[in-house]
Amino acid sequence: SSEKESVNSNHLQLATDWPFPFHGNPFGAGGVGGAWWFMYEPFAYYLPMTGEYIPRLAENWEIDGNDVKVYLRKDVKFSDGELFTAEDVINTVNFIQALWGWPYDIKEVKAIDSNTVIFTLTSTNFVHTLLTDGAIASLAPLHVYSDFAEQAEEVAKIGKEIFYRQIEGQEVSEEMRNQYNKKADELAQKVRGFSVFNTFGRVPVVGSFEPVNISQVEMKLERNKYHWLNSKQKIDDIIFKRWSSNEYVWASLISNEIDAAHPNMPKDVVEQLNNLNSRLKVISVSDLSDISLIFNFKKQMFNDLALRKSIAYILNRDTIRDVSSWQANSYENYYAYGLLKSMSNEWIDEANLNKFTKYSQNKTLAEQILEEAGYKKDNGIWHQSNGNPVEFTISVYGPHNDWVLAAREIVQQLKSFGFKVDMKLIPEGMRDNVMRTGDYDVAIEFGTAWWGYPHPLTGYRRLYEGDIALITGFPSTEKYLTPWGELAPKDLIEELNNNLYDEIKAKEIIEKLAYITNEYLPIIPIKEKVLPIYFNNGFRVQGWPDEKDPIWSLAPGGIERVYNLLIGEGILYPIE
Amino acid sequence: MRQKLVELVNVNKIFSKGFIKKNHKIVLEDINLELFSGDRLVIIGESGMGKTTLARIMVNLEPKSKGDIYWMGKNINKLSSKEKKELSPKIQYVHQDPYGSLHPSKTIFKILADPLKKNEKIVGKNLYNKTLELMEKVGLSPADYYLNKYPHHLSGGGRQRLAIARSLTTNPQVIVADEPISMIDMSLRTTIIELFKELNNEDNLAIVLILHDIGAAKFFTYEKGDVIILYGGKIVEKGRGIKILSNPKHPYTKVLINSTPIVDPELAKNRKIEQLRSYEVPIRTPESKGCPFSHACNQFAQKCLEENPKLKKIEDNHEVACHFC
Amino acid sequence: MINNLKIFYHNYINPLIVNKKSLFGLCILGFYILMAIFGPMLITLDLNSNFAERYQRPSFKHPFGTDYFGVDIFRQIVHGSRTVISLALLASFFSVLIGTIVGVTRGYLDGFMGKIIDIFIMVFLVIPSFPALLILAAIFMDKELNTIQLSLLVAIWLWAPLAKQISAQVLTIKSREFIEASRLLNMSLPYILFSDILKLLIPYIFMNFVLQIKSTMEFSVGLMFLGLAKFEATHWGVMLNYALYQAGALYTVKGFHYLFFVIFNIVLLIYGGILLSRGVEEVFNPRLRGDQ
Amino acid sequence: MKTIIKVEDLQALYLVKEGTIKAADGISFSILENTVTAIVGESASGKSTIIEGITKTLPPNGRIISGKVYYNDLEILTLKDEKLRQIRWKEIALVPQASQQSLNPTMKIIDHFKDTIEAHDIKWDKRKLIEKASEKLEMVRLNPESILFSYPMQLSGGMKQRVLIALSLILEPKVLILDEPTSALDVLTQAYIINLLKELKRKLNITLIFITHDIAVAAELADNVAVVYAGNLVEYNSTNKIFNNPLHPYTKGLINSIMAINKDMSKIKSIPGNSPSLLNPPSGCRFHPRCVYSIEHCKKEKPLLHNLKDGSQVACHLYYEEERVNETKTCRIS
Amino acid sequence: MDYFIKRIVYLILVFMISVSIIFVLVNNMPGDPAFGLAVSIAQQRNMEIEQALEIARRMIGVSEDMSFIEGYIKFLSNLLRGNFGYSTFYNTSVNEIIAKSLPWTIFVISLATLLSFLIGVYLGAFTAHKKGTIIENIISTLSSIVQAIPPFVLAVLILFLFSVRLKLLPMGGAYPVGLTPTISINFIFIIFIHALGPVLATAIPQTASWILTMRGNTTQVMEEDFIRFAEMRGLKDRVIAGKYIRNNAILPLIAGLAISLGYMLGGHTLVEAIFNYPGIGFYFARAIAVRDFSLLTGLFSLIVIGVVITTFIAEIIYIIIDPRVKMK
Ligand SMILES: Nc1ncnc2c1ncn2[C@@H]1O[C@H](COP(=O)(O)OP(=O)(O)OP(=O)(O)O)[C@@H](O)[C@H]1O
Ligand SMILES: Nc1ncnc2c1ncn2[C@@H]1O[C@H](COP(=O)(O)OP(=O)(O)OP(=O)(O)O)[C@@H](O)[C@H]1O
Ligand SMILES: [Mg+2]
Ligand SMILES: [Mg+2]
Ligand code: NI
Repeated sequence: SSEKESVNSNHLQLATDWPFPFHGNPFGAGGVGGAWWFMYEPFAYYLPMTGEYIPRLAENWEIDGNDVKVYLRKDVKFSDGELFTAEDVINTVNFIQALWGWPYDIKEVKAIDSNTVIFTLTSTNFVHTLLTDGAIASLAPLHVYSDFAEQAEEVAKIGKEIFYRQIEGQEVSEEMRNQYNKKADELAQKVRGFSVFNTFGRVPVVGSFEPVNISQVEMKLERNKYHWLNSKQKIDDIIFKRWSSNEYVWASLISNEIDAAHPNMPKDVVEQLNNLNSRLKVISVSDLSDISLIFNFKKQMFNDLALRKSIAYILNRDTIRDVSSWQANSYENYYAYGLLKSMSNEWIDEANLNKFTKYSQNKTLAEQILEEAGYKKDNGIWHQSNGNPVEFTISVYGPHNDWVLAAREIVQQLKSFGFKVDMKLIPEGMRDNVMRTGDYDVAIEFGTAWWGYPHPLTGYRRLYEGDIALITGFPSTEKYLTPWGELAPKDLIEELNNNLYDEIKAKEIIEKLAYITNEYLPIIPIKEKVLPIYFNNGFRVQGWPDEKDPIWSLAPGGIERVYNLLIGEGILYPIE
Repeated sequence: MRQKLVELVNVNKIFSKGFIKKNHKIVLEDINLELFSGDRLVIIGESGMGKTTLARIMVNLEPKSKGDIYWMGKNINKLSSKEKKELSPKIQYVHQDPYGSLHPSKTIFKILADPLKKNEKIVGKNLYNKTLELMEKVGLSPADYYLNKYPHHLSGGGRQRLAIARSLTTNPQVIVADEPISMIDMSLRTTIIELFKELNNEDNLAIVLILHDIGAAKFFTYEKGDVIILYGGKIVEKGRGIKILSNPKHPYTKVLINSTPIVDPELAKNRKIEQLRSYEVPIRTPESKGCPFSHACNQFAQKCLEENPKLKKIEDNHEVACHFC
Repeated sequence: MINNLKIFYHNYINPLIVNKKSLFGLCILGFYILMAIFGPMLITLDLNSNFAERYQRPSFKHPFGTDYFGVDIFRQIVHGSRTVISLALLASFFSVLIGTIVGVTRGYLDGFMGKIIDIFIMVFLVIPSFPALLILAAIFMDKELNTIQLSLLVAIWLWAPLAKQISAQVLTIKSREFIEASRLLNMSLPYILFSDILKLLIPYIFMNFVLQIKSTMEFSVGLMFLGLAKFEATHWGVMLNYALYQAGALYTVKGFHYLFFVIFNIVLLIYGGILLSRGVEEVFNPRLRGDQ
Repeated sequence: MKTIIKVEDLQALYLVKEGTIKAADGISFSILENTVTAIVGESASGKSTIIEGITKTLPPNGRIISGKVYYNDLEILTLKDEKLRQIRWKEIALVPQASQQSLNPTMKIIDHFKDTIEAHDIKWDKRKLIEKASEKLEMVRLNPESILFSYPMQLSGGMKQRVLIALSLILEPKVLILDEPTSALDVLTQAYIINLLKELKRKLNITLIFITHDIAVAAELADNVAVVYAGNLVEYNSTNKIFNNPLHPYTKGLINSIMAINKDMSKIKSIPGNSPSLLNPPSGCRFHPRCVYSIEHCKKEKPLLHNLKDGSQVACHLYYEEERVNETKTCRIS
Repeated sequence: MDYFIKRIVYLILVFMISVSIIFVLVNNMPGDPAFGLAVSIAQQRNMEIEQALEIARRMIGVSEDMSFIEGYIKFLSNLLRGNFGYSTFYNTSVNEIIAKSLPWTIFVISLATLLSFLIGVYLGAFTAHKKGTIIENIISTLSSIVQAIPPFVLAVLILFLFSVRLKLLPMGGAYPVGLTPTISINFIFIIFIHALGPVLATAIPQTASWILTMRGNTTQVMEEDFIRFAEMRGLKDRVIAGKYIRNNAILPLIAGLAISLGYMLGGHTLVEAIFNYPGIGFYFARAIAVRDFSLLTGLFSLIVIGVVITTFIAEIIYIIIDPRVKMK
């Protein structure tokens, strides 16, 4: 019976995970997970593939130094019919600054008129986030949160002041701190206890769908009749099932319980799914990230480039890809230069690339490298020059099944080469802890990830300054020999940051960074991760775009944005 | 020489539940008795009269509430632990239930040999011989056939013999047996009593038997020995066995003997068994007054309800606690 | 000595062989124990994946077929049996050991100390064992526990029911008359505890040991499953995890045998344990076999 | 008087791991209406087996191999289950030996009465039931008010025994069989029950069969005594004859070993030896290993129960010989 | 009465100690409660995890300055006032979470227990009466095998078979989101249908163990003297099998029934995760994963209370229904 019911009403069924209970207050209990993008809107969406910004709440914007002037769309209304104005934006910024202590990158926000806001930022680095973050524009409508608005403004102000003083190395008085803590706590207490559902009987949101019913396992959103795209939109409701496990999602896809999802799925399962449900289609788009082997440079052994190089030659990255996620972009017979394969052409010329070392499986070469570096094979096990065996563990975050499969394969390949390698699972919830305390030898991680600002800078930052650098401790301030002389990656990043908009200069720097990365291997990229997107075409809805459609490149870091776009533009529509 | 082995002076046993006097239950009241080497003593009473309690107090398995107990002239409350170790094996106890008092998964040899090893410090071949000897003594034959058997291979009588043999492993001077024949077959009861008689005659062991079978008591004390009749935790009659059992004085003893079946069908058919006014076992508390038997006695008087009669001598070797004797 | 062995055989071993259930259970367990001891020596294992040959049907070359990685399932089962069985046996052993010691002590101690031990036992009864085990495992996760430590960790959450039962048993045995007789015969406390009391408990303890194997199996599989025990690719729990979750064997027709043979072996091993314990129960529980 | 129960060549055995226990081996006797018959014998001699065989209530591993049992003219052993069920308790009531555990611990006494009458399709309303049950309980001198609504747990052993007797009287059966009704009881209670049974017999016109291993109890109560030894009926006679002139050597020994108070203590003497195992009973006469009169013939041939001229029945070769060679009789038995 | 007071004091003591042990254990768990939230923030906002972590910490207001002892005292005093704590991850009181989810869990496990108990008792008695027949053999072998299957495997099998392949059962959840809970036959039916998967997964192994215990008890009771006596009185087989055998054989199981309810509270985690069922087991798994310590201790305490209370109830029930115990 459920089949019929679902088919008759115009709805889309999806899966996501959310912390329940949610009181309609994004600053209070729970949350809505992936439904977020249907409820709240950023100023714009950004399509990495075309580099194009798709205006959402903002019709337009002007950047003037650190000032960003945003012209709001005029016909935007909350789902209760209230008009969306500059005041709502200001209130939202105050709220998130007061309650989350972020983003202090916004120094000031002012309304010029009801449809124009002007942001003063601390640096232009933040522009992209300002425009695309789902929280900054529409989270806290003034008419909903008016009771707390003043207090929030005050707290945000003090918070910012303290922050800037600290940055500038000024002293912050104890009194100020206490005052801040007291006021911030007071506000937090009040806001946390505030249930929008209870007070308003609904949750007025600016997005195209309003949540009407959220239980622990299912979440129902109804179309926002006041949304500016309402007339084009043909889908009435969205139902989210809880993504409790990948298997559950597989099962739901087969049984048409959900219309689209992006779980990792072994090849044979996919084949079988197609047998069981012929409507099921799969496309894969780049996840704008790669899976890599990262090293703990605090451990002496991995500071030896010869070892890292040999590992790069030992591994057959094709096999690893096949086993772990067959749709992924293979890196076998390819470089390890910190750029995503799918984006490579944009940043490095083919000719220059050919000068780089290509890593394809070559065990003889690996042996040769090791022997030259003083390693010896004894009883089938390689030993370092100090006599110790080459022995380490590969840690992998347990819940990600593709990572685990990759790790198993890597361990096996290294083992059969003659390294003593073991695998260690990091259980759910422990990844941060383990990685940050450096309690690992080698690990599987996202190497370069470009979801934020799709530019190689993001990736290199991660490697040499950001998350990965923090975990691995790769000496990025040291100088490395390159055809261009001795260079330190850290310096190059600085330079790149400064020449971001100078395309030619930037490419030059990127080439240098790529060279260092490829030659000195702070990480070994295994494969470019893809999002395998499965959808039931023609069961409840139809109109899914082609795999090549650039709209899919919006998927990494929030696939619901794609669905939102598709629904809003009427591309996705119910079957007759 | 007659050695005084066990003496009980004014022993009382009260089971107390909480502090309320009413809930205290007097199970034994002013028990006095002496036991010399070579004595035979039978304690008779019905269920719930305190026989087991008395026997257990005698062998110090249970503490008394009041009074004194002497073993070989020594107050058992003042024994040093060494003395206790020496004396207590001399006074052995045989349980009523030969099924429960033997370890079910030990061989007969082990049951006898372990305490022998411990108490007599015998080992090796001697141990084996001594075990056989004990078994022969209690009439468990062929002894070597049974050595590796388990208690459940024996009949009830056999088990009781084994329990007796086990109590002999410490070379005791006194054996207190709590209803040793009640769980065994009629036709075997005689043999067990005969065994006790033998032990008493041959080894000069003092034997205390607790019985409710009056015929068996009479048979046991036929040659010599005393009988104690317990009612409601009190000794109501005491003296030379054959005398009391043939010519009882206390109304309770009379009823008891009168109720015992006799093997003469002619007599039995016509005799009228005297019925008591009540068959309840009296519960005595510190507040109870009068003779414990008064509620059932057919010849009670006002005095019986008020005053608890003391044990008084009516002739040599015969004491009775009744206002009317 | 020989005599003792004979008696032991007669009392404990022979009845087990005579009873059909326990014999069958014994055979199963014996088979797996032999497999754990000698299997890895006799049968080699190449874990290198061969993706092209994945999910091969059972054949002469691969008795259980191949798995998602194209590795022989049978050989993995053989190699994994060592960890699985040693952990299960050790953990059962420890839990029975702790349970017996605490239970006997409790049974023999009256009064205040007894009450305290009671509470102690009860506490371990009311704390739900599996989640507690998860937490303990998480606490010790990075400590690289060896099999003995791991089995202790499992045993901690399993001994309490046994201790409770044993203490109740000791309490009744203690009041049995032959214990009193032993005391009257001047026998020492150790004699009473170990010869008199424990002797009667042995079948019971043995029965529990076998019964525990089931729980410890489940626990150890669960631990690996959740990545909380040292990762071993051939551990049956890990294989099950791979089959069920990583490789989705349930969802493909091709991979069904992968899942099936892993589950089959787990179930058969536990089933063997259950059968043996049933048999032991029938053989040694006088109530079930009548008083012969 | 008329024969109410007639047993012919009853053979029953138990299946055990080690083999078969021949617990009733060719038992034949008949019981007259309104008499009291005692079955005596030592423990494990097969007394219970005989009466359970007669009533077809052997435990699951018990088997009746052969024999016929007539109740009046009805052959019991070949009756259909349902028919048999209807006879049970209504015509023949058997109060079992282990009476301490014979009541359902989770049911009140009154419910036992209720179940019993309902089983025999008697429709009494509650008042009538209580009235009837009280009547029977008073007969055994129990206080109905407190007993009827208590659980078996709350009763002492003697009380339970009496409850069972009361229960057995509720349908006023023709034949009442009691398995060791007094052996677990005190002297006074035992005397009381004996008295009670005597009265019952007088008042109720009932045929009573009871088992005891205390031959003295038989003397008190029975008209006839059947002596059982190792699965065989060795002597069946009137009580007077049994006690005054026991025929079978075992009966003699039994009477001599009784420690009754009215006996000459110096004459009390136990029977030597042990009772045989019924798994492999001795050949020929089962008593021969313990018998002082045993002759070679006893080892070989099993003596059958034989009617003597005076109506006594005995199974002993000595009396066979008597029939055959009349003169030897007096000198052999003294 | 005395007995009850003693028992209650005893159980309270047990509860306090257990809860304390749990508190210590949980608070020694490695991990950062803010991490789980940080991951989702990082994903939503395209930001580095480091930054997300800071936001997450602020959002859930983790204050690290409370000492262990202070925390413990606060926890205990809260607990005694019926306050199970404040979930850092869900940003709400644990009581609210419990109120929302416990009913579902109780619903499923009671249903499963009831179902398995009834079937188990029936089949157990049945097999005992049919001793030695093929049916008995099949049932008991099957029960043994079912017991040997790890419960999570069973759960996945049921989900795949009944929901995915046969489409007989809905795909998890408690009821479809479109429905507003009403008290109508239809809705109750839907609730039952949705609960069926988890109920089956829980009930099947349970049934097997009830069958086996019931069979053992029945066999034992059948050998009791009072059964033979009932036969001797000519009672009908039906009456004997019911009032005499069954009633006495069930008695020891009743205590186990309440206790097993208590224990299942703790063991339901995996099943709920697999069936996507909104019970507390779901939160339990989540709480461990995201290191929500206070939620974890809160749920643990709840389970311990559940076990303690059911133990107590079991004792009382036992006293009420078994006259033998009442007398003592
Ligand atoms: N531990 C105890 N607590 C309370 N009362 C007890 C205890 N032990 C025995 N009694 C009571 O003491 C009285 C005497 O008991 P005892 O066992 O000595 O009697 P007995 O004459 O040996 O009886 P039986 O013939 O039944 O063995 C009984 O009323 C009994 O209920
Ligand atoms: N259910 C049974 N299974 C096996 N053997 C049995 C069973 N019941 C009785 N026996 C054996 O059958 C023989 C006769 O037993 P029965 O109970 O008839 O003797 P009894 O004369 O009534 O003994 P008691 O005086 O002890 O009641 C004994 O050897 C006994 O061990
Ligand atoms: Mg006694
Ligand atoms: Mg009998
Ligand atoms: Ni439906």
